[in-house]
Amino acid sequence: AEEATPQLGGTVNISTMYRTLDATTWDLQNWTWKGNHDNLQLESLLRGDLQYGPRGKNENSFVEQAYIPYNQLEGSLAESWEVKEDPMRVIFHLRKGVQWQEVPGVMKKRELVANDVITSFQSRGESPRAIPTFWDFIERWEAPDDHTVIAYFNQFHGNWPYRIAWGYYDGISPPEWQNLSEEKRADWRNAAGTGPYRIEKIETGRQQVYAKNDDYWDSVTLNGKEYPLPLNDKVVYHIIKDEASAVAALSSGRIDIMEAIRWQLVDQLKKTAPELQFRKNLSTNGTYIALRTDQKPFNDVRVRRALNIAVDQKAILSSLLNGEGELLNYPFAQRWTEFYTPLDQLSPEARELFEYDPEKAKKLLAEAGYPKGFSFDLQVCSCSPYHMDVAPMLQAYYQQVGVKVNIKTMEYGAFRSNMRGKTQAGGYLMNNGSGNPIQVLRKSFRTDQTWNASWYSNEEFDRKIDAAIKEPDTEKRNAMLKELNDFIIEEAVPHVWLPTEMGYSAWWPWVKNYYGEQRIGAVKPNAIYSRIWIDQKMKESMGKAR
Amino acid sequence: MGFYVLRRLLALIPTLFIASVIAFTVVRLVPGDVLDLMLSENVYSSGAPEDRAQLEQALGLDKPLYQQYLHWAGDALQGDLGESLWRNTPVTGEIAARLDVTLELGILALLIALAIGLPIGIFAAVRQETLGDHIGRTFSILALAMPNFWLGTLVVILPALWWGWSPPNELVPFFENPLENLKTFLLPSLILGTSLSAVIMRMTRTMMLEVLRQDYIRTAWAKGLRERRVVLMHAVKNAMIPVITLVGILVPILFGGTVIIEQIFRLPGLGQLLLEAVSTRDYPVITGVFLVTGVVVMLVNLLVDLCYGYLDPKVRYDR
Amino acid sequence: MSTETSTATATAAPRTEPAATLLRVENLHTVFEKDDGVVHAVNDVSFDVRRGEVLAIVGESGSGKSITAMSLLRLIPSPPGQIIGGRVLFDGQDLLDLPDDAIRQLRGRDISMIFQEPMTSLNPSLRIGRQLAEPLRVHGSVPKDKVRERCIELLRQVRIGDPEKRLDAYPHELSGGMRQRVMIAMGLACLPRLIIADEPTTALDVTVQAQILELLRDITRSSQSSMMLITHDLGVVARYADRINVMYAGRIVERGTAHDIFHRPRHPYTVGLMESMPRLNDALGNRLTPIPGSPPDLSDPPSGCPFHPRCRFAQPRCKQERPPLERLDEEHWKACWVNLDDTH
Amino acid sequence: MSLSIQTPAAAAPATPPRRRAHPKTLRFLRRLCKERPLGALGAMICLVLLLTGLFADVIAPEGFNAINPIERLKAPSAEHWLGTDQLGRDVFARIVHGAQLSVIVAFAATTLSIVISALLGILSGYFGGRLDMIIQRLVDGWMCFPDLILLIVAVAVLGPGTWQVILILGLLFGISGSRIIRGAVLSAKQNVYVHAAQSMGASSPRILLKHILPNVMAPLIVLYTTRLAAVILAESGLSFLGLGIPPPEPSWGGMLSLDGRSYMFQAPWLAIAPGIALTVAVFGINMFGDALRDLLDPRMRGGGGRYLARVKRTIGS
Amino acid sequence: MTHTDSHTDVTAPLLQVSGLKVHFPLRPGLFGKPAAMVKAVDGVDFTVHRGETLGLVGESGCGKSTTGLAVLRMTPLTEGRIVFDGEDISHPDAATTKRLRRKMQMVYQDPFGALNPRMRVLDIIGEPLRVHRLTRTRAEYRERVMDLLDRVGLKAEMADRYPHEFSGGQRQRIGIARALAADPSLIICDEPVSALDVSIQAQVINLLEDLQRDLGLTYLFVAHDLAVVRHLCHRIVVMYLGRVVEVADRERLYQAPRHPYTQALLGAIPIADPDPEVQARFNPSVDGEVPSPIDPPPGCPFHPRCPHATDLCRREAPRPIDVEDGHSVACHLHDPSRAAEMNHSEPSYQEQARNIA
Ligand SMILES: Nc1ncnc2c1ncn2[C@@H]1O[C@H](COP(=O)(O)OP(=O)(O)OP(=O)(O)O)[C@@H](O)[C@H]1O
Ligand SMILES: Nc1ncnc2c1ncn2[C@@H]1O[C@H](COP(=O)(O)OP(=O)(O)OP(=O)(O)O)[C@@H](O)[C@H]1O
Ligand SMILES: [Mg+2]
Ligand SMILES: [Mg+2]
Repeated sequence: AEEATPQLGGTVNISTMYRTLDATTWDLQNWTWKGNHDNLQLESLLRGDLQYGPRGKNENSFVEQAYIPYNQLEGSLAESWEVKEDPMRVIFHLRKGVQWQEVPGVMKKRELVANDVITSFQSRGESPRAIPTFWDFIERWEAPDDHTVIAYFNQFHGNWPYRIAWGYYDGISPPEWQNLSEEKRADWRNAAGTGPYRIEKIETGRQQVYAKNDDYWDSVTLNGKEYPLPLNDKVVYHIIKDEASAVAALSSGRIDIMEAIRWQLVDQLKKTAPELQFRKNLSTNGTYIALRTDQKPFNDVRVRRALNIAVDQKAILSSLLNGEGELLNYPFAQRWTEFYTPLDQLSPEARELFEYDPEKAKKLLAEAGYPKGFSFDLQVCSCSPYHMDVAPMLQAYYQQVGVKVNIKTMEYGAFRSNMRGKTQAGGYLMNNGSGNPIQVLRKSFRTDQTWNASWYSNEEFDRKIDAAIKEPDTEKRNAMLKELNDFIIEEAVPHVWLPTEMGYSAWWPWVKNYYGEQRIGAVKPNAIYSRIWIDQKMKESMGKAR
Repeated sequence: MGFYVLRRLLALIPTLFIASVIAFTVVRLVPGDVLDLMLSENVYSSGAPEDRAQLEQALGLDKPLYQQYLHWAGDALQGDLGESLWRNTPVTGEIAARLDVTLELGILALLIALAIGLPIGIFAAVRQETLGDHIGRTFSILALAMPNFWLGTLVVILPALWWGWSPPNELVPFFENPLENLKTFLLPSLILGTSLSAVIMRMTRTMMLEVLRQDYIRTAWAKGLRERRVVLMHAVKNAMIPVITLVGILVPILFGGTVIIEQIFRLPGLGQLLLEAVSTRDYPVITGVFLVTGVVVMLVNLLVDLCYGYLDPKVRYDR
Repeated sequence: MSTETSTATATAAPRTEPAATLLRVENLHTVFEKDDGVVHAVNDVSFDVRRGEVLAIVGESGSGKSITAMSLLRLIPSPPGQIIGGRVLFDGQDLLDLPDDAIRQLRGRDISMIFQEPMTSLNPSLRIGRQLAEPLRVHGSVPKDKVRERCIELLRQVRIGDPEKRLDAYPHELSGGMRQRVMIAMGLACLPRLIIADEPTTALDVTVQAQILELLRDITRSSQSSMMLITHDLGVVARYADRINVMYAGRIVERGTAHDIFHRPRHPYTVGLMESMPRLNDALGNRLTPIPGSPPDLSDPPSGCPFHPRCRFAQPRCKQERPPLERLDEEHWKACWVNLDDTH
Repeated sequence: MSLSIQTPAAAAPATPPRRRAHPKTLRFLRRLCKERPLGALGAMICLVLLLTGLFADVIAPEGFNAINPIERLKAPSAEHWLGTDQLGRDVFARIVHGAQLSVIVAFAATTLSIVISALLGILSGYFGGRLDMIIQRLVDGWMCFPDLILLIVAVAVLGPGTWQVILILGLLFGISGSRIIRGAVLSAKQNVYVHAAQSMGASSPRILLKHILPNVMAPLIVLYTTRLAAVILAESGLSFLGLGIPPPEPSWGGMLSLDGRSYMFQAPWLAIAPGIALTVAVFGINMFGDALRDLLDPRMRGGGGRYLARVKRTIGS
Repeated sequence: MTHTDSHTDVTAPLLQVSGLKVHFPLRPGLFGKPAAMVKAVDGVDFTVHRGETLGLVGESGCGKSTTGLAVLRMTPLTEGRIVFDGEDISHPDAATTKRLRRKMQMVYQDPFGALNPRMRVLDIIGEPLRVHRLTRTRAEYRERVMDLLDRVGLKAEMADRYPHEFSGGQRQRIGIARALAADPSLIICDEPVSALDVSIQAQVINLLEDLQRDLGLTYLFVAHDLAVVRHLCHRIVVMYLGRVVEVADRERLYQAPRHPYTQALLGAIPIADPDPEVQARFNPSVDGEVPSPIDPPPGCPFHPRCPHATDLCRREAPRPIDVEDGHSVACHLHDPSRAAEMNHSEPSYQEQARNIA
């Protein structure tokens, strides 16, 4: 509110949290999550309400990958929505006057109608690369009129808003685009949507340029005055593989916003560019060693416990991470206050796991039949500096309890494709995005899921998670999920939990109307970026305008 | 001459064939299957064998390797290197979009390397075992000993720390604004060129020493020529032949160097494409990059051979 | 090696007919430094070349003939070579004292050199015409526009057919004999006063050798220049030389007119050379009479007379003292303690 | 024996006296110091590197992985000459043990590459014909591909790790080096004494072993030294791309590109120390290799061909 | 095996070469078809009798060495037949080759290149013994080598030295000793003295003569120095551009050379005597350069340089004609059947022959 009058126009140069990655695909039919962050031309039915974030009530930092509390949602393409039972259904009332962008050779400008939404979901569901079962809870879609879309459920699904209204795979594309050949859909020039930007230029490996959509429906009120969005003319994503180069680009002002900075670099940056504004967030990932619970020696929970106890997590946090991190951020993230059980509220057995006690660990190992210890391979991805650093420390800790660790570094592709592959080792040091409560429990611990790197399998757990998902009552469902989370931590112990790192984002003071939000749920940062305006004068006065 | 070129081109066919087989198969030997990777990208997948098979078929990876090769080779002969497994975009297009950056970087680096290496090499040979020679050689070997990425990092980071300067965001095409374009490419190609110059310098020096010992140099002295003329007119041209060969050998090294330099200087070249493709196991892209670099190397070597004709009159084309 | 004795020979140098002397070499001493010692390739050599004569230097391989020649023009590769003493007086100027630029101007203009190896002495990557024109251009002997004309004339002079075309040829397109003729043409280009021909025909066949040497002699004769002919082929020397220097182990051991050397050799080495040579008019079935032993190591030459280990006339004195080059008669000199008469 | 020559060999003093004053190696060292001072410096560096590698455990007995989080990222001091890294490990100790690793990797990979080069080069060069044709076409095809690119793919195939890196670098450099050996073999084959051996019916293995191999030794040695340096550099390049030798093994390349770059601002010494070590080692090996080439190559003997001939007079002026 | 009874017949020639052709491909073409052929040896016939020295002379590049190598079976034949000791060795099998490698030995021109600088003299000379396993014990081996050293006039203590410690003449002796080691019956000497000084050359020539006398060796002596050849060889084959132009025993060849090329060769030898009347005999009668064996002229190979050349010579290559017993010439001038076509009345060879004598 205290902001000066916005200056419209200008370019926002961003190094996003995915700064090293190009868009994997422009064809959302391919179902890769990475495409989403880049598709600023796409919108979905709902989105998070930024007013709950730092610019308003400050209840949500809006850095989460796939989690928005239900009450913090607002309409996007749908102006409003209703959840009805008998039959179970959700009714979306589409916003009127939303226009599809004109894309030469693909489509003319026209209004978005209900059928567009339905075909978007249907064709995506029919793609050969579609994820089986993802939309199985939907029985059918219906469009009673041009501005109403009804999704009939055959069964309640606790994660429905994420799955159909604001998640990774819910960007609404026009039928004209859907009907293109695969090859044409892959071409960014043909990308079409309703979003605040259209794609102007893609130079893979260097930058993605998004230009303002003049017909965008949304607006923002600043200082009591309403401005059509977006406030800027262009958003440029810079693809920078090398960290040093990215930091250099930021400190020279060639980049206005850098969304992911390792804490190690912050001190120097503060010195070099004292005007930079920083925001610190706990990473949205959990860090842990997935232990193969299906194999010896880790099929014995005592061994898994011993391996937790043998590591001084607090020491790692205070030394290696210089205090820049938190213990226990997985499966549930600390930010999910309504789900998260803090350490001190967990059972003593669980709390014990976070207390360093090598003697106890040795005892446990001996009990499990490994008095002389054993050796195991630990697969580590060379892509993560934190992991590369922590691995030797873990090795040292385990040596003290007689367990020998062979560190196997792997390059990203080999590491990732090895997860649950034939050669996956006993220990697999990984980061895993926590997503949202339902998702994290399912993907990491339900039997046979790809991301269940510890090969954890427990029939009762499977049953309970399935039941929780189907539970329509929010209170009940939340309680069930919370219980499952605590069970995993206290009893299952499929992982060695490790501290989660802090991350920073930084921006120059001339970046206005921006508060360090990174994503509104499952990426889709267009609402954030379109609200930014650049104080050109300030930039000039700081000598960074070029 | 035309016939000679044609003959040389024909002679490239077996090499090309072997290169393409290597490019095609080596890549596919990489463990960390693209299917696993694709499936693992998706937190919802369950890794069921049917899903895997379906994806395998969708990507055309279910046929025997030799069939895949034949299919690919057939397309490749028509200039179609297939489509990226992830992006579905034509590999030819992806490479075309990146080739110019790498080529420009490479050519500039090579020019710089020659501009540094040749004079120093010649000088060091002519003044063998003098202070100048020692300094020249020390410099060149130091340049060789310094890892590229380290020098590159310093060059990127220090100006940013000291003067708040970093390489520009925009990559202006050369033909739009040569000056701006060169500004972007100057530093990276300088770093790359410096380390190459060391090799060129050493080769030049060695060859010059060899040539300076030849009888015809003695003849030139005996005619009463000035040192400048003896060196430049009589020695250099003869010393250049192996140096030119070296350029052919340097091209692959140059390509390797660009991988790292492109990364540090944010240049979207083939190296970056390759690294990314390797980490995502995008076989057609890897194969394509491989093949293109291979062909470029072969063509450069052909060019080198043609240069012989100019430098060495004994090489005749017409036979 | 000791250099004190050199003064003795220097004073003994001929003082007659100074006007006729074009080049006088006094006590020239050239060494090569190698890792296992110093090679005295040319050791205290003195001689002179008169105007209009053909002076031959003969001696076995490695006796220092080429190094002597190259020392005159200061073309010794350095390192490892070094001229460590002596004077080379050309028209009264000491070439070894001249500034670099002055000696450079002399090379090719006043003194030209034709080298041993026709195959390698021409620059393989430059056209014949260019190389031939070079001495003309650098020394400005001919106006620029006349250079080509003069080159053609030179080639014609050395009897290369179709000279206009040959100017554009590269050396590898010519046969060895032609290349050697180009070398000669190059040597003659600036009408030098002294031509040093260092084994100009060793690489060639007798038939071609004959062509070239005849040519060379005719040309020097007609242009009244002097020639230093270096060879170890006694047949060649006999035919072309006026006077002969016989070298052994970096020293001149005998000097005389062609007749003196061939018919009245006074040094045992010269005698040995003559005897060991198979001749076309020898009686068939005779054994040859070789010089026993092998040439000395120049980095560690024998004491006294360098030839004494192989000399069948060697006396005790030869082992200790090195004989100076002494005059026997007007033109005949020898460095030997032993007196050989005609019949030896 | 009824040879009627006056035993020319009796003229013993005339034959070059045998010089056995110094053994060959000593003479060589003297030449190295005198003629190639920089090469001697390089040899010194190589020696230091080798000794450091051999006695790493003596020089830095605490080992390369003595983790001490309390002492992390300490600047160089009397206690930690080169400071400590992010895990509190002594950088000096890691450099010393890194030398060991570098020495192992460099020597192993280079040895492997030389064996491959020699094998391919000799097979191809000596036997020639169709075998040569086939090998050369394969080498051609192989050499089309930039080293680093092959490395990246190869490491992806085998995964990073000390032995993998050795294997890959060895193979890679081995194949391209075979050209040089082949060239040397081809020229050694030209030697008349090889012909002589063939004409007296010597078997191929004998000829290869007795006549060809010794000739190829000089280029092999030179190749060896230059490849040593190249291997060390290549490993660092791989490390930069995250494909090098995995932690906690302290490879210089890894220290430089991982720890060094990660903590570039906080602890610049983490990058400076291995950077200098790497540069100096590569520099030294190269210098030594250069000098070796000059000294071993008979054509290089006897200095340059500068016909500048400035007269240096010691007498007579 | 084609062993005939002739190998016991000492009067039969030791070596018979007929129609020998050796062509080398010049730069192989793309599809294995050579772009051009170097006709190094293009039809050569001669015989070598036991115990004699046959000289092979001619200009550089005329195919002398190649002929030697072909006889030694070190280079494949393009055409022709070689019979050695009564056995056809044109296409020898492995066993025959092995035997040949003992029976024929070679002495090389370059005394510096022919000895492996990294081997001791003992091992150099002993190599044939090793290869053919001719000695059983180390002592026997050493003794054999000492014998050989002695035979070529070197001292026993030299056995442990390396070649670089020897002078050119001594090295040539080592080379000869090596050739003798396996007890051969034919030694091919490829210009064994051309690289040596006159003073050393004489030593080696004497040695070769002595060895022949003592051991009954047969030499095929390749050289270009006609004076040396005259001294050493019993019979002489003159080659030009891959062909034999004249064969005669030495008296006749030097007294009365018939072929214009032989005459030119003899006339161009510089005579080591400055006396004007001796020098008057010097008569280099030909001009021009030797043509290339890649593209030999049609007809008689010598016709472009021959002062007597006629149209016939340009058209048709002459066949060897026996002008006297054991003296044959390949020249139309001497072919009575072609006399009509040669319009030269009087060949000048007689006059020249007189000059030289
Ligand atoms: N670059 C050099 N380094 C060392 N020694 C050399 C060098 N050049 C010549 N010599 C030595 O100098 C001596 C004389 O050599 P020079 O070339 O003058 O002999 P030459 O009489 O011309 O012999 P040839 O008839 O073989 O040409 C030789 O013993 C040789 O070893
Ligand atoms: N291996 C080969 N490949 C191609 N050409 C060859 C080969 N060997 C010899 N020649 C050519 O064959 C011709 C005859 O060669 P050869 O060595 O037999 O001559 P030569 O009479 O011995 O000569 P020289 O007197 O120079 O030794 C030459 O033109 C030579 O270039
Ligand atoms: Mg000489
Ligand atoms: Mg020969």
